[in-house]
Amino acid sequence: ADKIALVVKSLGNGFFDAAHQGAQEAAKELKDVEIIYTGPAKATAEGQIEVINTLIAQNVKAIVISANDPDALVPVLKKAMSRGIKVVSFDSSVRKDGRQMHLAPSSNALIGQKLVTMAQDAVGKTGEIAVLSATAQATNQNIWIGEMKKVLAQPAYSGLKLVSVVYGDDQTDKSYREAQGLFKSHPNLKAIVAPTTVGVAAAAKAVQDEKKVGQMFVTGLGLPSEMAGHVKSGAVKNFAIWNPIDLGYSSVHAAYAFVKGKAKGQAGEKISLGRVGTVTLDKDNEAAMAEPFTYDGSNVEKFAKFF
Amino acid sequence: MKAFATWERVLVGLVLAVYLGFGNAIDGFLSPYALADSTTNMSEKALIALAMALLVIAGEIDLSIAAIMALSSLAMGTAMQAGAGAPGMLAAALGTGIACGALNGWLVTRWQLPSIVVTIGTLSLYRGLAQVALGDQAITGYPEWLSTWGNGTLGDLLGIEGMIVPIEFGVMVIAVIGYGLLQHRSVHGRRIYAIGANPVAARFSGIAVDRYRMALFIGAGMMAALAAVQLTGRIGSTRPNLASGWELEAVTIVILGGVAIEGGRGSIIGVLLATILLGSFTFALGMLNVSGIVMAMVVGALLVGAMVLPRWAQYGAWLRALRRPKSTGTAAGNAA
Amino acid sequence: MSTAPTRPAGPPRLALRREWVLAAIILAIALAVGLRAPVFLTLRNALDIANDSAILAILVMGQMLVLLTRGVDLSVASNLALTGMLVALLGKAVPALPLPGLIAAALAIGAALGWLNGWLITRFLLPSIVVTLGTMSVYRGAIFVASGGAWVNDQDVHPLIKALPRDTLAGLPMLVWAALAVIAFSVWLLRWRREGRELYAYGGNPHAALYAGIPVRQRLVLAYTLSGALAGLAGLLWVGRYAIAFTELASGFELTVIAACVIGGVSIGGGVGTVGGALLGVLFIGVVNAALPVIQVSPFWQQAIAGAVILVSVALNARSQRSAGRQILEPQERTAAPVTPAHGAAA
Amino acid sequence: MTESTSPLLSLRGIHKRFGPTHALRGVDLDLVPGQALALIGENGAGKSTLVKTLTGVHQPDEGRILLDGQPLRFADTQAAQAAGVVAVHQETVMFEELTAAENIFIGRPPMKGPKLPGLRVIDWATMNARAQQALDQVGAGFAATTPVKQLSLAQRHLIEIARALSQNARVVILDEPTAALSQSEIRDFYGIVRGLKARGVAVLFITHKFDELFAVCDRYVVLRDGASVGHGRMAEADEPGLVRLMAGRAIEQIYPEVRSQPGQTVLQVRGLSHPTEFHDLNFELRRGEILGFYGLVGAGRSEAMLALMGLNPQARGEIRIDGQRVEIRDPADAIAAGLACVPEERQRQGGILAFSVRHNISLAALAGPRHAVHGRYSRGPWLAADQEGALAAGLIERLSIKTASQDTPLSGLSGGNQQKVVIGKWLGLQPRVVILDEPTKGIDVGAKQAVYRLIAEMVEQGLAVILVSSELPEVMNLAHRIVVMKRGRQVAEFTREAADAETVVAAASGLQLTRPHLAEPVHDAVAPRPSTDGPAGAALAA
Ligand SMILES: Nc1ncnc2c1ncn2[C@@H]1O[C@H](COP(=O)(O)OP(=O)(O)OP(=O)(O)O)[C@@H](O)[C@H]1O
Ligand SMILES: Nc1ncnc2c1ncn2[C@@H]1O[C@H](COP(=O)(O)OP(=O)(O)OP(=O)(O)O)[C@@H](O)[C@H]1O
Ligand SMILES: [Mg+2]
Ligand SMILES: [Mg+2]
Repeated sequence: ADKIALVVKSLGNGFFDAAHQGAQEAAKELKDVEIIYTGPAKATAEGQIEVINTLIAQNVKAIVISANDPDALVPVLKKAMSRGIKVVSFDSSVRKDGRQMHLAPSSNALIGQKLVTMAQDAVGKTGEIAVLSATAQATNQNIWIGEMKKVLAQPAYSGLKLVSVVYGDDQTDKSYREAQGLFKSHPNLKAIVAPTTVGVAAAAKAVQDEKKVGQMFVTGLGLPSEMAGHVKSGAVKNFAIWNPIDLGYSSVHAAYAFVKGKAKGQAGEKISLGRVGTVTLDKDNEAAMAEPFTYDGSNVEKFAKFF
Repeated sequence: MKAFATWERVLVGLVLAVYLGFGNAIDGFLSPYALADSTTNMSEKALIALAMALLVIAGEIDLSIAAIMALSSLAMGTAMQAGAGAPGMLAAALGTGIACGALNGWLVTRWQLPSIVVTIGTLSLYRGLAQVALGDQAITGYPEWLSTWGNGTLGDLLGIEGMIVPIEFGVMVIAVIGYGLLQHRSVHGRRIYAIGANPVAARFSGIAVDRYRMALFIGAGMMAALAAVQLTGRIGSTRPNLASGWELEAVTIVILGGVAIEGGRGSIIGVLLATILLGSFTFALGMLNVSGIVMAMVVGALLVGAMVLPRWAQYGAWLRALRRPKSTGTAAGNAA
Repeated sequence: MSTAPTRPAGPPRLALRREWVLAAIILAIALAVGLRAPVFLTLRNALDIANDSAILAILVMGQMLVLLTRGVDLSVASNLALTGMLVALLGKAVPALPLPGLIAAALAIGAALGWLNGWLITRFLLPSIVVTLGTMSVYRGAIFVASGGAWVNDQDVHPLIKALPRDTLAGLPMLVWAALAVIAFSVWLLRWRREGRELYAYGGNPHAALYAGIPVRQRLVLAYTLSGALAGLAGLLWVGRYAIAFTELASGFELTVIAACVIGGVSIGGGVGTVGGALLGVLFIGVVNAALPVIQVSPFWQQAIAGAVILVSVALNARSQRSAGRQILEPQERTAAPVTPAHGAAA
Repeated sequence: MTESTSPLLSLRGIHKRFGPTHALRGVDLDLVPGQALALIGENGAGKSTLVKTLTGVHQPDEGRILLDGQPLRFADTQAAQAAGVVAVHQETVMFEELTAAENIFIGRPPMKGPKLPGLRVIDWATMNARAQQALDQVGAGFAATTPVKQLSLAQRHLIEIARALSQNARVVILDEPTAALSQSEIRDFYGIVRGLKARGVAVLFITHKFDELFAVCDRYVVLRDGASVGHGRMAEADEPGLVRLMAGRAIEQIYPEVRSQPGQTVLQVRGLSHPTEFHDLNFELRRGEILGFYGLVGAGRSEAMLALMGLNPQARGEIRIDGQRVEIRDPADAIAAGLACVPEERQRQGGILAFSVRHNISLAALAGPRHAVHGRYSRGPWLAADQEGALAAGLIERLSIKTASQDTPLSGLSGGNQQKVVIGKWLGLQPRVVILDEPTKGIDVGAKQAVYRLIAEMVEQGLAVILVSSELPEVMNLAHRIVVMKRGRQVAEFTREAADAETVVAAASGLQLTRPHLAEPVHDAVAPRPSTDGPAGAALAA
C-alpha cells in the first residue's frame, strides 16, 4: 500500500484527531493507501522538521501537513519533493515553493465574514466586540483577524466596534485570564470572538463563571464536542467550524491524486476530493474546501458525537 | 575526569545497540541518506549542549540558551533587513549572543546569584524581547549562502560528488574537537573542573573564578548564536518561538552524557555520545512513527533509567555517599 | 553583635524585613494600576486575583518543601496535568463517585507520582533536577498514553469536579478555601512539626543531618510526596476550574511556580524560606498577571516584563540576604575610627 | 578510677574497609563509666572511623560492639543515640538556619498535644527552656533562641557539647572537640569533661594535644594504622612514650632549629583596615624570616590574611613587595606578586576533595602568565602530563605524603596528609611569601614535625613565612618575631628573645600582667561570655 503521512501541528488535539478520522475514511475508500498519523510533541516547526526527516527516510509516498510555520518547513519539504515525495498542505499552509498544493478548509475571506456575522447574530447591530486569538504568531489567526477587520470596515457592520485583540497562546489558563481581563478593561463588551478552539472554550467558561451569561456572548471557531456544554449554558449562541473530518478526507484524496500522477499542480487544474466534490487550484496552487459550517443549539448535540 | 570512564563505555554500548538493533529492525535506517538526515536532529543541539556541558561542569547552568538563539536569529534577520551582508549578519548574531551571555554572567558574578534562577529570568526576558520585536511577524527571505550553510552538504561545499555529510555535521565535529581539547587537554579545562568541584578552593588557588564563569556564559551565548545562525539557515525563517524548549534538551544531553549536575565531573566525549545516542534513538523512534509526545516520554525515561541502572545494584549507595565528608559544593560557591 | 536577642518561643522568623519590602511593592503596583483602572481596586477584582492565585499557591507550598531540602521538583506541572487527566477520566468512567472520593483519588495519584520522584532521588542518590526533568517528560507523555491524545471536554468532566472550584462558602470560593487549607497545613508542618523543622535542618546542612540522627531518606521522600499530592490536588482544581483536560494542560507552569518561590525568598540553595514569603511571591505574580491585561500592556510585552521582574526581585533578595559580616571590631571603636588608613595616604 | 569497674561499652576485633583502604584492622577497647579514655593516633590512624562505627554512621565489617556485655548493632545514628552513645564529631554538625535550641534537640524535640502521634506538635517553650539549661551547664552565654548562624565557631562547639549533655548520654565521644576553642574555653571544657565523669558517664576523648590528654584522661589506647598497638593508664604514661607508640618510632625534637637570618624586607603592610574585622595593621616581613601571628581564636588574623590575598574586598591599606606598591584585588594578583596562602579551612578552602593528589598539587602551579613558574608545568595553554607528574612526585616525596598513588582523590587521604598536599600545592609555585594559617590544626605529631621542618626549610631557602597559629608553643619556637592580635587590632609585637609565654598570652587576652591569674577567663572576641572558673594556667604548660 502507498504510505501517506498526515503530519499535524501537534498530537493530542481533537481537531486533528477528527481530520485523522477523515483520512482513514479516505484510505478505506482508496483501498491501497496506508495512513501514518504523526506530529511533534510541541507545536514547533523544528519538531515538524524532525518528523518529516524520519518520513523521508521511510520513503512515504506523500506528506499531508498542517504547518507550524509557512517558511521554516520549505527546505525540508523541498528535500522531500526532490526525493519524489508529494507534499500537500492543509489547514495551515506552507509557502508555495514547499508543496504541490494547499487545501484551505475554507477561504480566509469566508471565515472573516462568518466570524463577523456570527458576532452580529449574537449581539445585534451594535456593541463592542473583542478578539481572543491563539498565539501572536499563528498565521491563520492573523489572516482571519485581518479579514474580520476588512468586513467590519463595511458600512453594514459599522455598529460593531472591535475594541481589543488579546492572545491566549492556546493555553486554557492564559485564555481564561485574558477573557477575564477583557471583562474588566471593557465593561461594555458584548461579545468575544475567538477563532481558536482552545480560546473559545476558555472564554465561554469565563463568561459562565463570571455569571455574565445573557449579557455577553462568545463565538468563534470551536469543536462541537467541546462547545456543546457551553451552548447549553447559553454562554455561546453559535459558533462555526469547517468539518475537520471532511478536511482530512479531502486532503488525502488530493495527495493520492498527486501520487497517482492524476494531478500535476498547475493553476486551474481540477482535483477530485471524493464525496466532498471537486476543487480548482488557483494561481498559488491553493484551493478552498468549503465555507465554515455554523453550529447552534439545534445541531450541536448531533455533531458533538463525531468530533 | 578520565576521558573514557565507565559511563562512556555504557554510552558506546547503547549507541551500538541503537544502530545494530534498529538498523536490523527498520528498513532504511542505515541507508546513507537516513544517516545523513538523522544528524540534522543533533547538530545544532550539540553546539549548545557543549557550551552547556562546560557550564554544568563549572557548577552553573544556562536555561536561557535557547532564548538567546531566538534573539540572535532575530538580530541576524534585522541586520539583513537593514541591508547588511554576510559579515554584518554574523556579527549581529554573535554580538547578540555575547551580549546575552554577558548579561547572564554579570548577574551571576556581580550579584552572586544562583545561575538557575538568573537564567529562568533571562529565559523569559530574552524570549519576551524577541516577541516584542517580532510580534506576530516572521523574518524570512534569507540569502542563499545561509540556506546552504544550514541545508547543504560538505560535498556541495568541497565540490565532491556524493559526499552527503551535512555541513552542520562538520561544524559539530569541529566544535566537539575544539571543546574536547579545551576541556581535557588545556589548563583552562582543568581550572573549569576545579571551579565546579570547589569554587572556594579554586579561588584560593589563584583561579579567577568569576572571570571563568563570565567567559563560560559568554561562550554559551556565542555557541547559541552559532546554533541560531545554522538553525535559521536550515529553516529559513525567524520566529520568537525558535528553538523553544531546546534548553531542556541540551540539559538532557549533558546529563545523559555523564556530566554531574552538581559540577566538577563530566567529559566532552560523553556529551558527544549522548548527542548521538539521543539523535539516533529519536530518529529511529520517528521512523517507527512513534508520536512526538511519546518520544519525549521515552527520552525522559531513558534519562532516568540511564542514571538509575548503574546504581541499581549498589544498595545503600545513598547512605555511603552522604557519610563521606564532602565540601559544601554549591553553598560554598555562593558564599565565595 | 554579641548579645543574643531574646525572642518568644518558636523558630526564627527569617528575613522579615525583606517580606515587608515585597509586600510594599505589591501594594504599590496595585495602587498604581488602580489609579489608571479603578476597577482593579474593587473587592471583586481582589477575589479574582485570589482565585487565580489559589492554584499557584497550592503548588508553591509543595515546591517550597522540596526547595527547602536543596531539591527542585520540575515535574509539578506534568504531575498536575496527569493527575487532572486521570481524575477526569475516572470521573467520566464512574459518574457515581462522590466528591471525597475524587479528592482522595487526586491526592493519592499526585502523591504516588511525587513519591516516585522521591524514591528515585533517595534510593539511587540522584540529583533532583535530573530526576524530575525526566519524570516531567514521562508524566507528560503518560497523559497522552492514558487519554489516547483525546481531550476530556466540558460536558465529560464530572459535574462535582466542575462545581468544586466555583462553589462558595462564607463568601469565599472553594478554590480559595482549598488554598487556605493547604497554607494552614504548611504552617503547621513547617513550624510545629518535627518533620518540617527537619526539612530546614537537612536543607541547611545535609551532611550534618545524617549525624544528627534525622531519618533523612524518609524526610526527603515526604517532601516530594507532599509536593506531588499538592500538585494532584491542584490538578483536580485546575480541571474543575477550566472544565477541560488535555495533554498540554499547564505545560511550562513549573517555571512560574519556581519563580513565585524565588520571588518570595525561598532559597534555591535550601534551608531558607517561609510560608509568608512564598505567599507574597504568589501574590506578586497574581497581581502582575492581573494587572497587565487591565492596563492593556501589549501581550507581546508580557513575557519580557515577567522575566525582568524575576531578575530584579532575585537581585533585591540577594542584597537583603547578604550577611553583615562577623564584626570582630567593637562597634563603638569602629565608629570612632575612620576607615581610611592614615598610613595609606603616601602612596 | 579502679580497674574493677566493668566496662560499659566494649569493642572487640572491629574491622572496617573502604574499598582498598583497611581503615580499622582489629580494634579492641573498653569504655568504663566515670572514666575518660584517650584515643591517640596519627592522622589517618582510624580514630574518626572508629567513632563513626561506634555511633552507627558506619557499620563494622567484622567484630562486635558490646553494650553492658550484650552484643548489639547500631543500624543508624538514631539507634546509637537511643542506646545512650553520643558523639561530638570532628566536623561540626550544625544547622545554621535553626536556633541553638533546635540544634540541641534536633531529631528529638519535646512534643505536646493530643495523644495521637500524628497530631502532636513541637513544644517550643519546653524545648527552649531545657536547651537553655543545657547551654548554661556548659557556660555558654547566649540565649537558646539565637540562630546558630549568628554564633562563632567556638560557640557552636558548645552547642554540640550541650547536645551531648542533654541526651543523658552514658557514653560521650569527643572527636577533637577543642580544635576550635580558645585557651580559656578549653579550660572550661576540662570542667565539663570532669563533670561528665563525675556523673558516671564513660568518655572517649580524641585530640592531638597531649596536654589535654594528661589533664582529663584516665586511660589511653593508641591506634596505629587501624590497629590498637598499646594501652594503659595515663598516669603511668609520658609524652615521648606515647609518641613512640603512635608513630612506631621515637620523635625527639618536634621543633627544628630555625637557623636562617632575616635578610632584606620583602613585604610591607601599612594601615591594613577593614570596616568590621580589623583595624590599622602594620608589619613587615624579611627574607628568611618567620613572622608569627598569635591571638585567641577569632582575633581576626585569618580575616587579615584573606585581605592580603585579595579575598576581602572591603579591606583597605597599602601593601608593598620589595618596596613596590602592589594592588591586590584577587588571589591571582597576590600569587603574581609572590604571595601564597595555606588557608585555615583545609577542606573548604584548601584542597579539592574530588581531585586527585596530583591535580591538587599542580592546580596553582598551572598559574596564569603573570607568574614566575608560568609555562613550567604546561606547554602554553596545554597540559603537560609528565611535568605535572614529576612535580607531584617530587612533592609527595619531599613532604612524605602518605597516599596510594598520585591519582588517589584527596578525599581518600587522612587530614594530616590532606594538609601536606595543600601546602605542597604552594611550594610548586615558588612563592616569595608563604602565609600558613593554622597549618597544624588537627594534625598529628609526626605530621606536625614534618610541617615544622618544612617551614624551617622554606625560610632557609630564602622564603618569608607568616605563621598564624593559636598554639603558643608553635609561634614561640619557630617565629623570629611575634605579632599579637586582639579583637581585630595589632596589640603587641615581640622578638623571639623578648617573648615569654605569659607576656604574649597576656597581650592576646588583654589582661594586666599584675593580675594574679592568667587563667581569668578571657572574653572571646566574637561573643563575650560570663566567666566560669577554670584551673589556672594548665593549658599553657606545654
Ligand atoms: N568514607 C571513607 N571512604 C574511604 N576512605 C576513608 C573513609 N573514611 C576514612 N577513610 C580512610 O580511613 C583512614 C582512617 O581515617 P580517619 O578519618 O579515621 O583517621 P583519623 O585517625 O581520624 O585521622 P585524623 O587525625 O586526621 O582525623 C584514612 O586512610 C582515611 O583516608
Ligand atoms: N561567627 C562566625 N560566622 C561565620 N564564620 C565564622 C564565625 N566564627 C568563625 N568563623 C569561621 O571560622 C574560622 C575560624 O574563625 P576564627 O574564630 O578563628 O576567626 P579568625 O578571623 O579566623 O581569627 P583568628 O584566625 O585570629 O582566630 C574563620 O575563618 C571563619 O570563617
Ligand atoms: Mg579524625
Ligand atoms: Mg583563624
